[in-house]
Amino acid sequence: MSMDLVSASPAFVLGIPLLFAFLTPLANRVSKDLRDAMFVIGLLLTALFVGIMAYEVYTSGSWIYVFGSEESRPTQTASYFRIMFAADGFSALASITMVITALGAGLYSFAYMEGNTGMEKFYTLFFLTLAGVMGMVLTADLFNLFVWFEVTSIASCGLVAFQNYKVKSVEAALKYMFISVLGGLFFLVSIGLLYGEYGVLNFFLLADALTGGMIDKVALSIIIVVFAMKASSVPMHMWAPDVYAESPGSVTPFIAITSLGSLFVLTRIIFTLFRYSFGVAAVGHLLIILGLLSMFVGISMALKQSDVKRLIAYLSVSQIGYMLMAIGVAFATLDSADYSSFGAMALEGGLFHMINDGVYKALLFLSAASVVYATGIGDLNKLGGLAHKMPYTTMFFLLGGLSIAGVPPLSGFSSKLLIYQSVYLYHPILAIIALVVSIITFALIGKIFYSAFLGPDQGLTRGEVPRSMLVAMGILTVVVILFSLFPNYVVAEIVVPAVEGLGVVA
Amino acid sequence: MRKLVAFLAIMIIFAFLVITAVELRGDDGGFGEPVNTEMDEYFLENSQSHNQVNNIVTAILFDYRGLDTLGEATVLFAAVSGVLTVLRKMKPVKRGGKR
Amino acid sequence: MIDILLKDMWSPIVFIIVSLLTALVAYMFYRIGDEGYKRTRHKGEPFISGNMPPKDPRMIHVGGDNVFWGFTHALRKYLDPLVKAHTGIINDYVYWMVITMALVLIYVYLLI
Amino acid sequence: MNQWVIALPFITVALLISLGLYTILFKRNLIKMIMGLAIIQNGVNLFLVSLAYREGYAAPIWTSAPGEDMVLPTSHALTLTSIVIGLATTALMLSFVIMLKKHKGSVDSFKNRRCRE
Repeated sequence: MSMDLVSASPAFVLGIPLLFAFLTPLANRVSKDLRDAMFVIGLLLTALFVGIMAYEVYTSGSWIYVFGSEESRPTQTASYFRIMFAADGFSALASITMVITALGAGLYSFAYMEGNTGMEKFYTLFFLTLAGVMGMVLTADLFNLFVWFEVTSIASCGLVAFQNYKVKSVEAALKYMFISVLGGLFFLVSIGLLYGEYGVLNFFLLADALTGGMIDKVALSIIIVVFAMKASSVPMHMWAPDVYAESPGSVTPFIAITSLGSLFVLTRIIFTLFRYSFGVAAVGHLLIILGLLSMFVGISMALKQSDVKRLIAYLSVSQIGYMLMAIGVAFATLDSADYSSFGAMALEGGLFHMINDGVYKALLFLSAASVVYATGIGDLNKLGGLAHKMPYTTMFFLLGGLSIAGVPPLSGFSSKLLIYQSVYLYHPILAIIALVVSIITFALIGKIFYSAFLGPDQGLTRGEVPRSMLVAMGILTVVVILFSLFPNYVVAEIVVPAVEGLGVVA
Repeated sequence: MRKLVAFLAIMIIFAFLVITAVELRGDDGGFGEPVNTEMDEYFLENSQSHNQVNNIVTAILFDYRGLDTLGEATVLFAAVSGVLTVLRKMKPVKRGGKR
Repeated sequence: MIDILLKDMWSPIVFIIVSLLTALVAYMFYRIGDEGYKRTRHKGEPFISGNMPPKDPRMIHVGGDNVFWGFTHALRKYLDPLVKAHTGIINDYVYWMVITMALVLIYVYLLI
Repeated sequence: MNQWVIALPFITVALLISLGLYTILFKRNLIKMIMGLAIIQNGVNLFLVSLAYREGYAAPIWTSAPGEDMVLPTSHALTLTSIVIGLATTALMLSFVIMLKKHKGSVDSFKNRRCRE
């Protein structure tokens, strides 16, 4: 019995949020307290099953869960015709990132969203987004990936437009929805191409079947573009600042995590599907170009922003660039001896940066949301002197900000160090650009910190945000500090299994 | 200028789609002659013995790829929740300042 | 090639201990200083280009776009076209995506 | 040459997708842009369905099939799912447009550009 539970934990990671998405509107009929309790219980249960899955992966290795089959761990080809979830180190890393952020954003939502009507729909959409992202990172089936992609798009757009009295929110949601649906349709075209040519949809069967012909080239380049778009890579990043700035503050990190989830999916697809049939160097270079563009344009646009959430949104676009560059370097060196000397380090750095980025970006967005919550102002020209009345928020912001800027000894530095060094060995120019971008990031964090928190008290707020919001940010802070203090442990226990989960061993 | 570039981009995508359409399933294959049908043949052969269903598409929708159908229902549910959320009565929440 | 791997040398706990030790040394230097130093009347007040500081303390704060004004102003020839390209029109969002897709298709077709 | 004639359904799909892209890029009315998206949706659905076709084969239902010669069933299932997803996304997008029209009184994409820069 318990063995079955462990074996089926990937299904529960998807199923628990789905179940609670259906349950919260029903609980709302009974009482509001029950509904709120259900929300917390659902999040904690999801975290529990993610923990079970991750523990099993780290202690006794990865496995594949097949839906609706008699044998849950497949031995024959016929099992691969069904839909399957891959429970390996990579999905463990991805789902840990998702669930930490979801816990933070979820606890934060209670006080932040107070006073809004239709909260049961908010919780439903929250759970559906979580389920969609989990399905996206766990699945090993192309069409199933498309389905969860659409669930994520729809539910997160509903969340973005939740404050429908703000015209900007609705507008941002429409833009995000429009471009996601278009991307999803192109993704469906490439699924059709691959299915039409090879007659299978499973990642593993497809990886064996690919020949690297014209069909594969077109299908896979469309997939790269679509998922890079969802990961808010330049030049397809324009939806990201709109959505991050105009969504309700408590779910902004959650929307950001869906784009990080797309980056996870992109990594998995590239490493499982492109690897055996294609010239890996060209695809790696493509990712490096996208990464450099994202870093540079993201940071340049951030220089001109005066809205605090919009500025952080552009910073997050530039952070996506770091990860794309690291993955690109790792992939470009995959077939050569360079992989064992620095390519593996780049991949470790990229994956470590992803989990770091998910957490500290959530902290940063939530503290920015606290500023907006306490003062009602997001404009840096009007803010000032908040540190006098909001000491905790100031501290949280500083921690997240220094981490995103890569200041030692925080977690952002540990992962960026891996990226800098491996990228330097690949090409020194890349590392120099990355360093410059990092310095400007630091300057911009200084800008927000100086103009919003320092200075004489302007009397904009009466006091600190409610305690539950502080607790939510505190959880994320604890995670950031843990990652900061023990980076070697995190790399050895979480990141290295993820690299192995991608099927590459140095 | 912008219109010209956009038109060119559409043309390029169209060209690639046409090339793939012609190249799909080998040189002597093409429309109506799938090459790799192992998965579909498996479904055709076994859906009756596995599921006691005569309509094979039903067998695929509700058994072999049942998770997709669950996802499809979830999409509908999400869209309904989203529409109800967006079109609900607007009631601005005033916040910030000296509460 | 860098022979020494920085990542093997990097340990946050050692870093924190060393920073604390440095802070301790700095504090000891601080303690050596003259304790009899008296604050003069204008010590600690903001000095704004020889003008008298404004009466209202809120006016002292320099915030928002003014913080890196010089830097962004110097880069305006690079930044302004970039900002202008972010039009906020959905058609343009799709336009960039379609262009990227066309370029990537050509790139992959030519180079692989 | 024969190949091009045989591949005609696929070329139709490519045409539909390009037409939809053209509509999205060159029309300013949000409703028309969503219609363009629907054209692409239909093109993709046509693509998936036409992948299933085998000449002279029957529908994949045992009661009406003469023998074991049936078209590919998987892509029919995929198409059913994708049609429902298309419906859901279109509905949500149209509701966004309704809300924008309520707020601002415009369905012009050039006038709905409050988030920018």
